[in-house]
Amino acid sequence: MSDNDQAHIQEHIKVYLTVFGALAVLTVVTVLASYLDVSSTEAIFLALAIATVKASLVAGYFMHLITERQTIIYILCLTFFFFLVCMFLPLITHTDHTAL
Amino acid sequence: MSSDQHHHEESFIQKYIFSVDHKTIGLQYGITSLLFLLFGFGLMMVMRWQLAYPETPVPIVGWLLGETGILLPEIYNSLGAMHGTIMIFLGVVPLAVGAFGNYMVPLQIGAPDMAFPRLNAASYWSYFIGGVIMLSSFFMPEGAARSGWTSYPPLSIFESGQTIWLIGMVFLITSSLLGSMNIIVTIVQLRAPGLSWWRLPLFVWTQFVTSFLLVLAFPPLEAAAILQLMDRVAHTSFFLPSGLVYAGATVDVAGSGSPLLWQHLFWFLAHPEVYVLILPAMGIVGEVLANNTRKPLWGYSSMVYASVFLGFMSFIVWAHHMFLTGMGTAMSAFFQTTTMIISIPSVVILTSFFISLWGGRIRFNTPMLFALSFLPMFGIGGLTGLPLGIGASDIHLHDTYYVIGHFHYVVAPGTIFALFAGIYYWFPKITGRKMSEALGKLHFWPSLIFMNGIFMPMFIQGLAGVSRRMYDGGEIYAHAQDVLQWNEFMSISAFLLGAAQVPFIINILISIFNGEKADRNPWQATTIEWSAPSPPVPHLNFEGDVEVYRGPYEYSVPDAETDFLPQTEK
Amino acid sequence: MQIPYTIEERPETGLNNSKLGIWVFLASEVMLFGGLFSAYVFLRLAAPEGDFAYWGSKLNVPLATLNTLVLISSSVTVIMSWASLKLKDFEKYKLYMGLTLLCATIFLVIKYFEYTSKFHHGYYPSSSNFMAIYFTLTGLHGLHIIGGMIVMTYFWLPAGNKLWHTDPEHFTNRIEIAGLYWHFVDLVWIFLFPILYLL
Amino acid sequence: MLDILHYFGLPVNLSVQGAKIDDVNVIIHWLMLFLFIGWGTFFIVSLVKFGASKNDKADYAGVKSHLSSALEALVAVVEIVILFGFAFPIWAHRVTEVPIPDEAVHVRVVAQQFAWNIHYPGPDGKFGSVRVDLVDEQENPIGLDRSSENAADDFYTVNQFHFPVNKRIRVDLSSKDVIHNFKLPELRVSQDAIPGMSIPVHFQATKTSKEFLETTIGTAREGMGLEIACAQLCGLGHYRMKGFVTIHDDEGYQAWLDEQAEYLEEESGGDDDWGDDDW
Ligand code: HEA
Ligand code: HEA
Ligand code: CUA
Ligand SMILES: [Cu+2]
Repeated sequence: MSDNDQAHIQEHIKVYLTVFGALAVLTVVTVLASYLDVSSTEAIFLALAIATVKASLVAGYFMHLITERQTIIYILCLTFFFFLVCMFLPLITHTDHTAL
Repeated sequence: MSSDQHHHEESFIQKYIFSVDHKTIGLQYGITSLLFLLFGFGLMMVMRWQLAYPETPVPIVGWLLGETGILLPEIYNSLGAMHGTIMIFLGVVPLAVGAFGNYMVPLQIGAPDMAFPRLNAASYWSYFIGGVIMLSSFFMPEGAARSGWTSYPPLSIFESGQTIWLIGMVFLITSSLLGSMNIIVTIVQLRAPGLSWWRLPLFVWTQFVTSFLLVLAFPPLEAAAILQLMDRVAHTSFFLPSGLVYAGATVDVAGSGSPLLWQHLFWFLAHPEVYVLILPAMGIVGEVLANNTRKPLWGYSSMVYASVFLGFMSFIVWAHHMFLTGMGTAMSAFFQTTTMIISIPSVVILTSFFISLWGGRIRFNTPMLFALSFLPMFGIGGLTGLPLGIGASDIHLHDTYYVIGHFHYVVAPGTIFALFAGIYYWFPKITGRKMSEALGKLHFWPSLIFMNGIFMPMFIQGLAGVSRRMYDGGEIYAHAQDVLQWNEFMSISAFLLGAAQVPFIINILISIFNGEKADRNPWQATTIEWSAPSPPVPHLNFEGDVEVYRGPYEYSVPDAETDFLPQTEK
Repeated sequence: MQIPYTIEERPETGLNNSKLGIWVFLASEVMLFGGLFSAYVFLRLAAPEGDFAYWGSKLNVPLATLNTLVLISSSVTVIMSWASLKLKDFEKYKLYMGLTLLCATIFLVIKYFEYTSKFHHGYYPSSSNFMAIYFTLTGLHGLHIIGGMIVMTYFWLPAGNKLWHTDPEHFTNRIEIAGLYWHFVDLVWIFLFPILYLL
Repeated sequence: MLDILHYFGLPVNLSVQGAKIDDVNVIIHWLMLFLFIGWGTFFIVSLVKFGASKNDKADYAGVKSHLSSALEALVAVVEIVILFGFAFPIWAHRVTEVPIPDEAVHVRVVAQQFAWNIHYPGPDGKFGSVRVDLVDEQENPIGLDRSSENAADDFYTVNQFHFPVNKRIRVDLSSKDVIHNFKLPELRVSQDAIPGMSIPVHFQATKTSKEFLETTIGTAREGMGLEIACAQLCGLGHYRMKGFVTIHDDEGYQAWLDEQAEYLEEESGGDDDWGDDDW
């Protein structure tokens, strides 16, 4: 491994620690936000938004997705699409059933 | 590569039982799944006896069913559920993906093995355990599952035997996940030099799409199975609404669950699953067709696109199994439309197969006969899917024998025939010997006739409105009277179909030891597996390095010396 | 037998086999939890008004917050252990891996206290649909933690890390793969935490 | 031309909306037949023409025309026509044009293993309330609360479904235990009965049972009337979960209603304590 690589990893480590800080802060923020007096739709939206940001940080930096190869990105896009389809399933049932 | 010392030292167990060689695992898969197919068929023959001659003692195996030898309604339901489960999850999928996928994919892409050999073995053993669990349920005090292969709650929560079924399913799902991950990685990573995506045989493409279906569609069913297990074991009520009264007593659970949740999660898998059954079959048919027409497959690239599109669409049509659950206009319109859309790629694939025949020099050997008959049989099955996919006509046809007829045409004379074609076609590669043509034809013609004898009358019964899963075949219903006489006809056809498998079994047993010796390329085929010795080198497949120079189906190239140009020859 | 691209990358894809393999596996895990989340949404929509919030309020938010932090920390330590291997610092690797395992254990212990306190108060999966989905989701997540721990313990113990001395690159690779899995488990928790405890 | 399916088992249709359902069904079967014959002919011709014994040199390029794409497009077009012309409107009629109770004869059907309970609102046209805890398999299978408003004149039958011809009928369908399917084959009605849900179905018969029975004379089902079939696996008695359907003319229906009212009078002694155990 060259020195260049070494420096590279050191660089990475700094990023990891920053991300860690951000995650910790966001965790506290979600908890605090849950005590806010907002309507339940807003609360859901807020909590999921924060969770999504946190998840993106983990996926993007810890799992190196932001620099990952195309093959993997494609597979994940496909998966994400089907994930959405799966989440679409309760919604369609509840908006479009003749008796529920 | 130092493999030579390697396999000399292997013990019997390493070599045949806990082998990590994809060929051995493929064979293990193949043998186990064929036995399961035979067993699943056996269950169905018992049921068909009851349908033809309600409440008369079952011959031969009657003693297993209790003193009277009569099949009881609850056992009928068990056998039905297990027939469906075994045929699909323990028979066809393991044969198509586990056996053919495992054995042929690495060979067809010029790889020495699967990407993860040990995971591959784990996949087989997980399947094996799942199979043993499923079989053992027949001997449990509770008996085998009896709520249909679809296991709709609340029935499945109340009926006995379901717990074992769920546990078995978890193993089978795990097995499929491991297997298909492996196939995906193998195809992406281990293609021989020169083998670009557009040079892949159709079979590899279909395996690739199939594996994606398994990887992405099976987990939601696994989730659902876990929830159902919780409902049964921990008395939760994921699938139980409030206010149930079962067998005279109110059901004491928290309630406010929904039976529809299961149906959604189940069909989210089970619809893609049906394409898991058909795509590898189409792949095999493509291989056999190209080889025996001695010309390239017509519209190869559109077939590839169609398969990919088919796989993609199969995730968004699932609710066509649920039209009658009280669906509103928007949802039904959506799913009717997607269902009609998904029929188009099938039409594209089938049409390309037909057109491939035109201008060929067709050899009518046994694999070709099976592959050819796949086409109209799948055609009938696929076409009869259309009235089911239209909500309005499905009102009359839902859950009747029409549905049974529809899907058996695609899975039995469709997929099973394609798998037979694959067995006859690749047998020389696997064993170094050819199967007997005479016995093969003796297997083919009766099978074709009796398959139709069983399933064609089902459309008539279905149009008459006769429900499926009827213990007496509809005998007590007035509206079934006009079509009741078919029951006996269908059952006799089924028994004769059973008899027609005897030449096949004999053929396999005889040919392994005494079949005509085959060299490495007995069919003068082009794809890569035929450049390996028959059988291929253990743990290595090929004797030397493989390099690929052309597309998969270069038959009858103008000005070439032979009528086929193997992919691996310069 | 030599399978190509177990360690080195296939030039076309830039990936080795196990990297691709773990991502395909994670894709299937996404769908597994997708199915369960979908069930959660389904039941929440079907539940009587306020039912989920009512039962949700019975959970212990401070403990869960602590657990979230523990799990996030374990994600960092696991990636640090991989980075240490990249820097050829095996001792650091042992340290960070040990910390990861410690975090995982703390997580499970806290979970154990949470569960027993629920049982103690008479809340079981059968008490309500919320409790049912809570126990199922966290239970399954817990199983994933245990699975990850088994693998990582193996790589931590001498028997598992023998490979480091013969083939460091292969070993680093394995740790990376294990790490990817572990981050995923963390990621699932990041969603479980708000939907179960906070909403 | 349009009744081809009747030669293949399809029973006569006895309902207004059934005619439309049969239309789509027949049209789509013609499409299927057309495709099957078209492709089949091509298939047979290819096999005969290009057998190895007839043709000793295969053609590398094969068919060059792209007629097949046009055919595929044609299939798609026909499917679209069927969807928009028939399937969607029929479905919309089925789920959105459910008659309100006043416009139709309104009954509730509660399925259970293995019987159909049919709950009539009685002369007032309004249903009394039902409660799960009142369910008693022998005496009160639907858990009718006789003390509730509108309940006094309610009556129910087990497996006997009577309704008048040429009137819109609305059935609110539910189930006590597992999923069943309420199927009236000759009326082209089929709907899952799902516990926890109450799903409306509606239809209008065009013939009385008597008229129908006359058409069956000389066939295998002579003398056998109409029935409710269960079309969803619901346990070991699924195959014998059969109800009987009688379609009356107006007078006949009224007479039957009066008869039921009389029974109710006799059985309950005019009291309101039907749900009680001391009955
Ligand atoms: C391999 C399996 C397989 C395949 C490929 C299909 C393919 C299709 N299926 Fe099928 N289906 C099942 C297996 C399969 N199905 C099973 C197992 C069930 C029942 C499950 C249960 O309830 O237990 C079922 C049930 C089922 C239903 C639910 C019915 C009900 O319960 O009410 C529906 C409804 O839409 C449907 C539709 C379709 C459609 C539109 C296709 C389309 O993809 C078909 C497209 C194909 C074509 C359109 C044919 C094209 C061919 C030609 C044009 C050439 C023809 C000419 C000649 C051959 C000469 N299927
Ligand atoms: C892949 C799926 C598959 C296959 C191949 C089959 C094959 C067959 N099926 Fe089945 N069937 C289902 C899936 C399948 N079925 C499902 C899902 C259901 C619904 C269950 C439910 O209601 O829940 C069903 C239901 C079902 C019913 C309806 C039962 C009812 O509703 O009450 C009937 C009735 O006749 C039937 C018949 C048959 C017959 C006669 C065959 C024959 O075609 C069988 C042919 C079999 C062979 C030809 C075996 C070949 C193997 C060998 C010869 C082995 C050789 C061995 C060695 C060499 C070692 N099936
Ligand atoms: Cu009720 Cu089947
Ligand atoms: Cu389907």
